[in-house]
Amino acid sequence: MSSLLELRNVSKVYTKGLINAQPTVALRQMSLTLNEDEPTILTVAGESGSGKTTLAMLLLGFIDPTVGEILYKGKNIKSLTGEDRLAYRREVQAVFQDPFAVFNPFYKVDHLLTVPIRQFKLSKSKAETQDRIHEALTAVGLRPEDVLGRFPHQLSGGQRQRINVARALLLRPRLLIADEPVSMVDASLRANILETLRKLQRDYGVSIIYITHDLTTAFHIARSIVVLYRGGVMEAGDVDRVIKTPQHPYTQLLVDSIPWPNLDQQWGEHPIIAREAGGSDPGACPFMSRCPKAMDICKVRPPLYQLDRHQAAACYLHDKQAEVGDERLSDLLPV
Amino acid sequence: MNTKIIVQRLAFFALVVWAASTIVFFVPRLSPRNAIRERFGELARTGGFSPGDIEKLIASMQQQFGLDKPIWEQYWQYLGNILRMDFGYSLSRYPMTVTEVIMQSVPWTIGLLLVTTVLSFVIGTLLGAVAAWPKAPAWLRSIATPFILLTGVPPIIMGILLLFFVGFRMKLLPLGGAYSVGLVPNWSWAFFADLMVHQILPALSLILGSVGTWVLSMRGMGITIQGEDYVNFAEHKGLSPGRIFRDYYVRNALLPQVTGLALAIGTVVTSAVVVEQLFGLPGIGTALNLAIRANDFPVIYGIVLFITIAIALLMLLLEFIYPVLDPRIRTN
Amino acid sequence: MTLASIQTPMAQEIKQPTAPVLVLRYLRRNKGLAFGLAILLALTLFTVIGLITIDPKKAYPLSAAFKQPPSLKYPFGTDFFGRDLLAAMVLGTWQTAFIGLLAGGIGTLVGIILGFTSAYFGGWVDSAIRTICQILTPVPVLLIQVVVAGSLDKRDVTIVTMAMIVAMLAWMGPTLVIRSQVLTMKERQFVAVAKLSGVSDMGIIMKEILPNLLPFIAAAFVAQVFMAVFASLYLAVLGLGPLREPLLGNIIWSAQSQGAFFNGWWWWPLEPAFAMILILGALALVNMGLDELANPRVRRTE
Amino acid sequence: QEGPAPSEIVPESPLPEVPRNESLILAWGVSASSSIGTTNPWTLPGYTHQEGNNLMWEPLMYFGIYENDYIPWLADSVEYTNDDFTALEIKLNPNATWSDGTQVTSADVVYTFEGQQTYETLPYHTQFSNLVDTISAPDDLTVEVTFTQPSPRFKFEVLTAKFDTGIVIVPESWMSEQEDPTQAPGRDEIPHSGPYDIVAWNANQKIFDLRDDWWAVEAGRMDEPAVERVVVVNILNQPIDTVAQRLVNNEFDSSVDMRAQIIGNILDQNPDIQSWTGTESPYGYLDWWPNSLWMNLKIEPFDDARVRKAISLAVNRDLINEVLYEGAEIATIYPFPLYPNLEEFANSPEVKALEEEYNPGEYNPERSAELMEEAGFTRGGDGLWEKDGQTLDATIQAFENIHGDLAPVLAEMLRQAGFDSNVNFGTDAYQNMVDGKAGLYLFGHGASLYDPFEALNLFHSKYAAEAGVPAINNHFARYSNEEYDALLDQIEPLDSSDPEFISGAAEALGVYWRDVIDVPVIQWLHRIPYNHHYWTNWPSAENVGMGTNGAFWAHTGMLVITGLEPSGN
Amino acid sequence: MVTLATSRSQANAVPQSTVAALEPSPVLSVENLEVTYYTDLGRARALDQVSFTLRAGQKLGMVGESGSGKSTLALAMMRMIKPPGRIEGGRVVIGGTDLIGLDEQGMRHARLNKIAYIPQGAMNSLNPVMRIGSQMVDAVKAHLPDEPRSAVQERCYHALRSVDLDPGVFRMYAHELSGGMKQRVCIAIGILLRPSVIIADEPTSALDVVTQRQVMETIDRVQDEINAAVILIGHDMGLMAQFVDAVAVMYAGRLVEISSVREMFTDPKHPYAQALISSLPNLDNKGVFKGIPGLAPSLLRLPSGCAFHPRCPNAMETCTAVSPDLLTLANNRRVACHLYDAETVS
Ligand SMILES: Nc1ncnc2c1ncn2[C@@H]1O[C@H](COP(=O)(O)OP(=O)(O)OP(=O)(O)O)[C@@H](O)[C@H]1O
Ligand SMILES: Nc1ncnc2c1ncn2[C@@H]1O[C@H](COP(=O)(O)OP(=O)(O)OP(=O)(O)O)[C@@H](O)[C@H]1O
Ligand SMILES: [Mg+2]
Ligand SMILES: [Mg+2]
Repeated sequence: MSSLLELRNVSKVYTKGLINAQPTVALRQMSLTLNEDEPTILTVAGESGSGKTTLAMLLLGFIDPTVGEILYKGKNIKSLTGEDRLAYRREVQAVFQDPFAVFNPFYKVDHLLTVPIRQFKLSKSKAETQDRIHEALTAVGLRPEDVLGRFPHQLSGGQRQRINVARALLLRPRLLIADEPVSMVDASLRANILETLRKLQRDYGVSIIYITHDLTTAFHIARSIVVLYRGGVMEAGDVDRVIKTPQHPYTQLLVDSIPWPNLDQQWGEHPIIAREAGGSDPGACPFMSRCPKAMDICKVRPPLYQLDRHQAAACYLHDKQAEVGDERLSDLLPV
Repeated sequence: MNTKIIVQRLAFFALVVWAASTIVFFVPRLSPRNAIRERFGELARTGGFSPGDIEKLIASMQQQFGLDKPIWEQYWQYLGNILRMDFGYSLSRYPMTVTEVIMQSVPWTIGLLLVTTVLSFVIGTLLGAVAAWPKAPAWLRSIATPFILLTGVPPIIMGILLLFFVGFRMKLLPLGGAYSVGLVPNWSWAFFADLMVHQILPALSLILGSVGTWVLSMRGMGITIQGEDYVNFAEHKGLSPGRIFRDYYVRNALLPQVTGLALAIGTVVTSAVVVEQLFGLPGIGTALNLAIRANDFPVIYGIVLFITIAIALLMLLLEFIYPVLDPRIRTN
Repeated sequence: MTLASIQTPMAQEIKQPTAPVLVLRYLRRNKGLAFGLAILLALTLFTVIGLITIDPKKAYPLSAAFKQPPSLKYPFGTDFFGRDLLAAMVLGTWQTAFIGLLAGGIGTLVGIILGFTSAYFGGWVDSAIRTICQILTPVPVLLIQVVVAGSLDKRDVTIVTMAMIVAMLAWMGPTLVIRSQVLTMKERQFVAVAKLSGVSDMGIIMKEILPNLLPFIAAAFVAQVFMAVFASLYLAVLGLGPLREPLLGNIIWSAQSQGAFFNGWWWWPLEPAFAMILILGALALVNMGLDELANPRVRRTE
Repeated sequence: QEGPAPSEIVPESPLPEVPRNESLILAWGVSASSSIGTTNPWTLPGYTHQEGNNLMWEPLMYFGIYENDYIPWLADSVEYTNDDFTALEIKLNPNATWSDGTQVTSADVVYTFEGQQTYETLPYHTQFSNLVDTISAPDDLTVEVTFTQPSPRFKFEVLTAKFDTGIVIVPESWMSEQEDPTQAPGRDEIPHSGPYDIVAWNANQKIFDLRDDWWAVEAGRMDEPAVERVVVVNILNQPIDTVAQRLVNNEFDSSVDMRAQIIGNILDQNPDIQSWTGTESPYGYLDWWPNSLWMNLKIEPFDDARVRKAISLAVNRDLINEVLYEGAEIATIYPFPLYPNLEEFANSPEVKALEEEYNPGEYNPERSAELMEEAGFTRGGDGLWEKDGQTLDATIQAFENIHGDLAPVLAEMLRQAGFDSNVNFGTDAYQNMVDGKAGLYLFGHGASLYDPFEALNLFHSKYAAEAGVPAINNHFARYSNEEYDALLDQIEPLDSSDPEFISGAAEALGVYWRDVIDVPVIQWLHRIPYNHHYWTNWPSAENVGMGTNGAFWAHTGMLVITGLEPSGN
Repeated sequence: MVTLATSRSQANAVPQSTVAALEPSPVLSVENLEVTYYTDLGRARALDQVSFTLRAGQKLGMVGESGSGKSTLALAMMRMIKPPGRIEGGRVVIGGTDLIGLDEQGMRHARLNKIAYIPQGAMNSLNPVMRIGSQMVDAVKAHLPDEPRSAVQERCYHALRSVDLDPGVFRMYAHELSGGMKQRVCIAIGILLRPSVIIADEPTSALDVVTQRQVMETIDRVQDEINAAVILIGHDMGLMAQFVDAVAVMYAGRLVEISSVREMFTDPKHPYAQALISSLPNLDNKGVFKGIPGLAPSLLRLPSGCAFHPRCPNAMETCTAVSPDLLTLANNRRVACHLYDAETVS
């Protein structure tokens, strides 16, 4: 069981601006291993600003960790060269949040698909390129003649989003990081896209990290979940367990706030405590100030407590359970 | 704003002044010309001076101005002098000092530049805002176009045309000079009025062309702002177009415009060099023009430094004013 | 179903209008751009036809009658020095445009290169380039130009060197503009996607970012052309530059120094002044039009 | 670097109102810039007698160039006291007083002369230290000077004020009190002998008010002047046509000199304005500054007389007259102005014969081409002369404000004859002339006024610096020829009325023409507009008055201004 | 005239039958509203004969695919359609006044006063350089120029308190507020003048679930307080299920169905609505995704007949030729589908 991509104790701290330089911990001591031969879908969930995109950018090598290292097949991604680097670029791909921004407005949408084929020398001839593109587009339910040769602004959001997914299909990466790939799409399209993603995992053995704050879709698509709050892991484990029986007060609040399209499942009774402005004590549990069950002990950051083979929560409410080290996070996640 | 920022900005300001003074020191010296000799040449040519042994004279003047020393020594001395705001003597207007030359001419220029810059900024910004404002009446929006065309008229040409047609042919306004011949400057209203009348044409020469540049930039900015959600929302609130225009649209579009203001001074000064000459105004532009012609580099570097410092100071000032205008910067 | 005979009407294809039609339609909406382009087109025609049909010698002194107002023989009149102003205007418009294009082109090109280097690579390179630009910005450019132009050997002062002198200090503006644009541009997701697609840094700059900056580059270029043409006039005013050449600025200024208006030779300064206004004014209009084009908020759907 | 700073002169109390018709408004401004507050003639550079300072300072004598005679002023007489021109006696006018009421005495004159010997920066330092042996004052009104060698031209060139040369007398009492008399600005404190006081001076203008106790009225030199106030307006390089417009509007009573075209139009547009020649061309009087196309004889190819002649043959003087001067006969072949005495010389049979022989005014492109070929030049592809693959550089150094019309035309003429000619109006033009790096210059011969010696002396070998070495005192030709030197040395001690002088000078002029040391192009005219709207009795060809030239800015300008009469408007 | 009978508002716990019996006249009635965008490629009919009514206190959800004309409808009701769009016809009647017929001045007055709009991009809907307070005050001043200062201020404070914001926000700038707070400020502005109709266009699509819930609860409470009718635009059926009384479904510029929320979720009538509902994720049916096959039509080339017919599993021949009208079924439901031609009640 060799690891494809591994985060080792990674933290990312932003020191914003020159004025009132106040560090933001966007990600705190994250360890995560994605294995090459165990394709899975992992959801990273959490509210806005919890560090989801930061995690994605770290995995993609677009930003450098403040602490810790990121390994691709055992090698630090910063020191990758030549072949390895190209392989890493090829095998770790992303579908980004904003379906419009990923297109270069100067080019027709074909650009998005032809460039990787050319750069990674995926095809030997023009005809083969065309075939591959057609194949990928058809796989996401688009008629090639409907979309090719158009400019991005001439397509609908759903079409654009699907071309993005088609790009991922085309490349058949080992790991696909999908950052809110459906946040701007309406319900029916959302279903289509997620279905495509799942097929990708199932049929081609692609691991997917699905980043979202929408737990309904997470629930449906993923196998496991990591819930982040202000850069720290609050709860992690099997998606069914975490969503159906959340144990961390934050997860509970989150799950409680999901607007289920179900008339019998009303928004819960958990009152929402407003998020106070500014940063809280960095040493404390990040959720403490909003937590209805906050205790004195919460002033010290809680470790993860193992609740089940596939569930753990960072909350003193469960301090009877065994602690799990941050670095063992991956063990909690079913594949 | 904390002290760190202030120190940083001040340090940058110092750097700009140092760099500018160094450029200004070396560039004129790159030219193989000899200012003192040219001064005598000028005098000889106009007959104002009949030469004795010019070479001896020149040597003695060189010594007096320290020009016979090695250039690095001159440079260090020069930097020291700048710290003391002492630019030495004018070569062509000896025994006047550079500071005196500047002080004599600055008031004329400041008045003119202040008025023209402010006027063209205000008019241009308003017209630009209107030009991008779809609710404005069409005729008002179309005023912008001629002004944009006018940006193609260099101020000096504008000045020539105005002088001839308005000044000479129509005899509406004086043909030059800072004030009427024979008046002695004083603090009376009559003098002030006379002064103003003499500034109209020079000011117009500078304004007419530069309004367009403000129109252009404001219009560009306005177009962007116009699509902003908050402008739409203001409309949803049922505000009158006038209020939306003022508080939501202009106020936001204005911010980048203000940054341009400091930079514009540089261009305006350049134009002033030629316009002041055209109108016979004894301002800093004329002084610089004369100094350039006479290769009077103490005066050149004095004036250039003065302008550079003034612009850098304005930019510095804007750095500090900007947060006042834009609350986002204030707290961020 | 009784309506079996009714055929399922095919959704009729939307006809995408042809490119020229779209351009024309766009120009109809963007009147400033249209007007500006029309003037430029007219000037280009004037110059090109002129250059083909006119003897360039006539643009220099002592080649025609003296001080003739416009007439059939000399449609644009002649000047104090005996140039045929029609020829002078043709050549002068071309030379002025040439200086503007060359100086503007070089300044913009250097600005693009530095701006990209600065923004894309960041770090000390960025700090250095940015600081230099900011330091140079408040230094009056004209002065430096005057000194440099003044120290050149007269025979070296040609249209080309003149353009070079102007270009010398014409890059800071574009550098700063391009830099800030690239900075925002490189945060755009399509750059990240290109990286994921294995595109090299150079490829990203040239193929992904640069094309999107064209409107900004065009605007910076127009601004530089302005500066160049103004500078060529100011250098003429200061007695520098290739004075024999019928550059528009040179003609205007030599007319002015001969008191052309006062002496009643109005056509002499007015013609080149008018041409200069047309060139620059048209560019300003085009600039304004591009402004609108570059702004996706107002760029109307096609 | 300490020194009393010159600065604006601001009247302490408001100046008395002087009506426009008692004021004289003159548009002027030296082309560089003036050192405001500097009224002390010894503060150099900085002081100039122009811009109205000539109203404060007076010389021993003036010279009336058109009367061809001296005008005694502070001195009643200045006479050589021996035949070989080695001793000279000055008798001062007993009435002459300074503005502080004290008398102008021999002590002031001695102080003035000794100062020239002492201070290197003063304009006649060389003459005084080379020529003057002793200076003494036997009494209050007498000064005696002896020379180390015959100095027949010292009285005229140095002691007499005319045009822009000559010495003015300064007050010993005030000057000797100054720490450094060559650096004291003077301002409105310095006692002076002239008719006007400076009352205000800033960058815009300079105002002089008439003194009511001017000695010259009592001494009978002059009537009480009518001009109560003189305002010298600094036009600060304002374009000349704008100045012309302001004249037309009667804003100014007179101004700097103008180009032919412009003054013609001024006269057309305002009938009150007249020129030296009334409303007729050429409008101006002759200045002492005939312009030549100078050549640097120390660099190739201008060291070749054939090339110089070829250039001379390319100059079409008729066209110059026609194009630039509306047909007025301005083009010249002489290196000196044709003032009465000099015109006489030019018309002498000796000179006429030489003119016949060398034909210096000839325009002949074919001959020019022949000479160039003879000199080894061939025409390149562009029709321009070249040798060894190098195109001949015929860039003309010139000054835009005075040669703006002539230089481009001249350059074009050379170009038509195949010379790669261009004009450099840059501010470095003068420097290029001095340094001798360039080949061709447009410059005047500011030398002879009375006899041709000074003009011819410009080309004496003793002034011929090598190329690249600064040429002293505008001796740009760098010509050296022993034959020529001998001729000059021979006539130097002679008075100009001496027949030997005339034949020697003619012979030297012949050499000048033969060798084409430079190419004389035009006489220099001063076309000054005189506005009769408020003032009359302006000088003119018909009304030469004391015979001085008509420039109000020259040393003799004081005589012009004090001679004006109100027109009654 | 059709009125929707259901109301879920806890506050007015009046039995449904009573509501129906009282039959209060509607506060809002939209009749045959039509909007067209004139583009280079042709005319796009973004709203086609849209009609519905709303009573005070009612909450209507407006759903439909992207580009189906939801925002256009909102803007048309505010009369804020900008070129190249144009309102081609129809009426928007509030309290007896037809907004479409008003002059500029009158319309300006009606905005916020009668009909308020809570924008989609609340993030950017506040002027960054003005204090929140000034932006509230100028809104009041524009409508009630004579109200004394203190009263205006009290009104603003009250509005802020209604949306659970500290009155301190009055003195703050937009960038000092979080996304949820900004959204609530917009709501506060929307209720300043107690309008009878509030349109909220995807007010929470940019917010995370927790904040979204907070905001929706706020709207709910505020609406109760002033008893306004609310139109909630969005495509999140979950949100609709949690919030509204009735749902209107749009497809290609037309209203295709209006039903009470319960009927919509349990028994959608229009095939498109059916597909929409069946594509919804649920806790119980994990792993089943059923999107609607095919693509939404371009407004520029609408299929003939019913615009949905190319994607409709039940398409009949009539559907390709005849565009179905919005007809009233039993229970006051309205559907535009030929399947129900027979069930129409008049
Ligand atoms: N470039 C940056 N500079 C400074 N701070 C940053 C930067 N990028 C992100 N942050 C901060 O880091 C934290 C985590 O941001 P991140 O973008 O990862 O959140 P997210 O979970 O993706 O949120 P969202 O759901 O809004 O996309 C936030 O507090 C954010 O403000
Ligand atoms: N300014 C415009 N110019 C041209 N067409 C427009 C314009 N604005 C909207 N449209 C068209 O009108 C139709 C309806 O757009 P609208 O914004 O109302 O949709 P929506 O239902 O709000 O979609 P979304 O769910 O994406 O917000 C779309 O097909 C759109 O392309
Ligand atoms: Mg994110
Ligand atoms: Mg919408």
